[in-house]
Amino acid sequence: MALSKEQIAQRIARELKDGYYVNLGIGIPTLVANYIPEGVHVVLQSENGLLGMGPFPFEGEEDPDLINAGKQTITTVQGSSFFDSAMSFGMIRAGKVDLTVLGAMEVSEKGDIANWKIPGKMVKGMGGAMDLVASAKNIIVAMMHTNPKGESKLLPACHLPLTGVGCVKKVVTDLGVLAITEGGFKLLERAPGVSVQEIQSKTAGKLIVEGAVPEMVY
Amino acid sequence: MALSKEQIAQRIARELKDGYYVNLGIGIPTLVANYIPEGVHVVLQSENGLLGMGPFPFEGEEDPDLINAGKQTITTVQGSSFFDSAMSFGMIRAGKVDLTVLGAMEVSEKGDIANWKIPGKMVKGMGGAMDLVASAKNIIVAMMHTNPKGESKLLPACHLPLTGVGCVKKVVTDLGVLAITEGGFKLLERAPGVSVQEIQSKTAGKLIVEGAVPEMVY
Amino acid sequence: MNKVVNNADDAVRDISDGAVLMLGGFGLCGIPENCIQALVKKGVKGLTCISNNAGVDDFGIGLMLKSRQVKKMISSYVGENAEFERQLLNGELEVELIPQGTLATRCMAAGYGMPAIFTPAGVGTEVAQGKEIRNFNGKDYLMEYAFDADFAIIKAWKGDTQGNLVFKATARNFNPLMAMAGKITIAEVEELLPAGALDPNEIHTPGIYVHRIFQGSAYEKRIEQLTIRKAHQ
Amino acid sequence: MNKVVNNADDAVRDISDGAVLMLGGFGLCGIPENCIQALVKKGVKGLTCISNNAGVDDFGIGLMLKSRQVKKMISSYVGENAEFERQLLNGELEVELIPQGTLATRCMAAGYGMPAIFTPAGVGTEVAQGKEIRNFNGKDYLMEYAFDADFAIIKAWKGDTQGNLVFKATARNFNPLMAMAGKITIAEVEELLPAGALDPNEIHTPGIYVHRIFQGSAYEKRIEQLTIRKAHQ
Repeated sequence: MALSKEQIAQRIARELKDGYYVNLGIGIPTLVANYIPEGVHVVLQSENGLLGMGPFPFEGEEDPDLINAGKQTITTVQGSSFFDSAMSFGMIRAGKVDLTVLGAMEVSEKGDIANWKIPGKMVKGMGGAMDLVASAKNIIVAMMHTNPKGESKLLPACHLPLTGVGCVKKVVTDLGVLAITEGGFKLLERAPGVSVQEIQSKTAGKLIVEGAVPEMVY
Repeated sequence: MALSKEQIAQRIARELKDGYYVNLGIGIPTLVANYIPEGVHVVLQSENGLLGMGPFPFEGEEDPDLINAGKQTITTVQGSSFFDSAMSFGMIRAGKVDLTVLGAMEVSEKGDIANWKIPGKMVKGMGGAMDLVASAKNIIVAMMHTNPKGESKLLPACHLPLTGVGCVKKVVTDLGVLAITEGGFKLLERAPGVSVQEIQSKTAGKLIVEGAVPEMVY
Repeated sequence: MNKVVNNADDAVRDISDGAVLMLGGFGLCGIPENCIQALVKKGVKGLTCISNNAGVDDFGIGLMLKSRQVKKMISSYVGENAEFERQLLNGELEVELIPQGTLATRCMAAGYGMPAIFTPAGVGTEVAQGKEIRNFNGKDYLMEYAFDADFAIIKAWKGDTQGNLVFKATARNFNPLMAMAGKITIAEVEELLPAGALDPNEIHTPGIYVHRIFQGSAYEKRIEQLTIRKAHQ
Repeated sequence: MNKVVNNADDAVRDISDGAVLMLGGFGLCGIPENCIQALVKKGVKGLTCISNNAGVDDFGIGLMLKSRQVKKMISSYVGENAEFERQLLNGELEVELIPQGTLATRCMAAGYGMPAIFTPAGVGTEVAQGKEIRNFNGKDYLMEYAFDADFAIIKAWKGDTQGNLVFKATARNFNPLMAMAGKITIAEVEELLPAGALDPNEIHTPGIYVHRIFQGSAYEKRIEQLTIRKAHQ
């Protein structure tokens, strides 16, 4: 069975290592914070100027001066710090953030990503996405394997305007976990009960399957 | 009579305008702070990271964490702020400092300045001088008109390695006040009792004398 | 050295048609509410606004859009604004979208007297079109220019009469960067204090960058996305 | 996320011969006294030291010079040091003198992931030799590269177990810039606090930049130029 969005987030959370500084994008990536493994301590960066982002506030405790990059009210954890947007993107650019998780409309087998613009539709802007993908050392994309029309979002090359080139390291979809390798998407894990064949049929880009592909355990 | 160092500083202090942010170099320029005219409020910048430098501390009140760019113990005035060296030179580079006063070994009639290196002698370094002269909007040089050998320090072109090019706006020496103009050093004022002739004889660069040159009043 | 002006009207008095403005804030967080209202009241037109976002329909820069005062927006994200969309699709408004880190760093560059900076953001994308690309240590970077704004209009938490500023939490965002970058910088603060009241170690924006300051009033501080958790979650 | 190490010896344990170090401080103000002593004790050689100054004969980096551990100094001002002069004149020491603002900004550039910056400092002087000159808006600038240092060794006033730092007065100077710039950043602090003890609004260096932190001891904090005024002046 294909993973739920929560399960995608849960799977990505297993990529977190103790001591990581992590930037989580809007959507599924935000949910990753709910599944940080026991014993793993990570610090969440919000690119509007915060290290040490905590959970959403309890009702009545929200502070309009304290939001995340998705403009949601948030809290801080102990040891947090605030800074301006230049320092925030400075630390991103300098590779100080260990892991970036973000959503995408399309990912290519070369690791290109498109997630900001659909020609003919109103463009809202790239926000910080282009900075993040251009600089992060380790980028994981969280997305559905196919779009609402059932078309693959894992492509030989992106059709949509690019956000970044050759930057994605791994893709976690509702169907599986795939690494971007020199030869294309290498299938690392399947969602429980999802066959390699199904993944193959929904992956337009080059898929590499080596040996038996393990099933995720939830 | 030629001016004393104190008098040179006193004369330069008359150039200060209310609201100015001012950087004073080591030596005679430092003395300028003692002669800030009544009713004129300026803020002194120290390029090691302070706006709002105050006088030297009273004995026993010195703080090793609070020094000026000459490494002297200092104090702060109300409204002061500390910042790092990048911001300090950032504000200098962005032209936020209204006036910079510094010493020199040589000044050319084109406004070039040499004040950091004598070939054959141990070089101590340029410190912040090159940054200051390259960026400051208004640079006044405070120096003796001649060197200890009696040679003019106001030259057609500097002999010593340059600190900056075409940057000096005004020179105040023990003999007079001179503006750098397109044609050369324009004599604006004479020290009390010092003749135009004497200044002419001690100025190797092109000297411009227009009409009667007023004598400074002390 | 007293930089205090009476109010927002006084602070924006000489902003005229066609001016290039920087406006601090991220979404509706840390925006100069009082000055925006004064600009709407003043009715100045043809403005170019450099601001990370464009407000919402009835607040923030959205108010200036509604009264058709903005000719061009330079932002990283302009969603959440129907009037913006309408004007853009009708060709009544120009928009230049640039990566958020590039926006921040171009402000900083202006404040630090650096005419241009290098960033990898946008390499290989349409953002790179027409820009100089340069390779350092095997990686491509775009050369991006410092902004050149007539006025920076920002909001701080506390300030003093000499223009020193302190920001609160994520309301800091672009505010200190724009403060450094404006030819004239106008700061509105929630609390205006006498010089000497702020600890010099804790000042985020030294007063040298600020030309006018006033204590704002009636801050709404609207929340764009109120998100809470249940007590028993 | 606990970055605390026991002491200076532990903090500098893996600094080996030939390493490139950044050392914070301005003169003797805000220097990492404990780490310098540990480096002298460790006897590591052939170091390149990026630091605004070179200490004095018997303190600061001067101690490392005396024990012949420094191959090259990259500084803006190296006066006040007879041993330095002796080694330099004998050709035992290399020195690269660069303008102070360039030094600071090259540190910042490294911390901000910017491979190069532009500054007018040094245009038309020998500092410009061999460097790319570029004209922006009628003014010439030198292109200067970000530093690439193996370790940044800095001193802060207060710090917490997650590496967040606060500096005091002008002891801030190059410290926060170098903190951002080192591949490995080691911070010694006068007072080490638990995470959460520092106000997040008042942190100068966020912990993300700091890899190791410890509470230093026996700070001498020597004054280089004690200058006082008379009570009746």
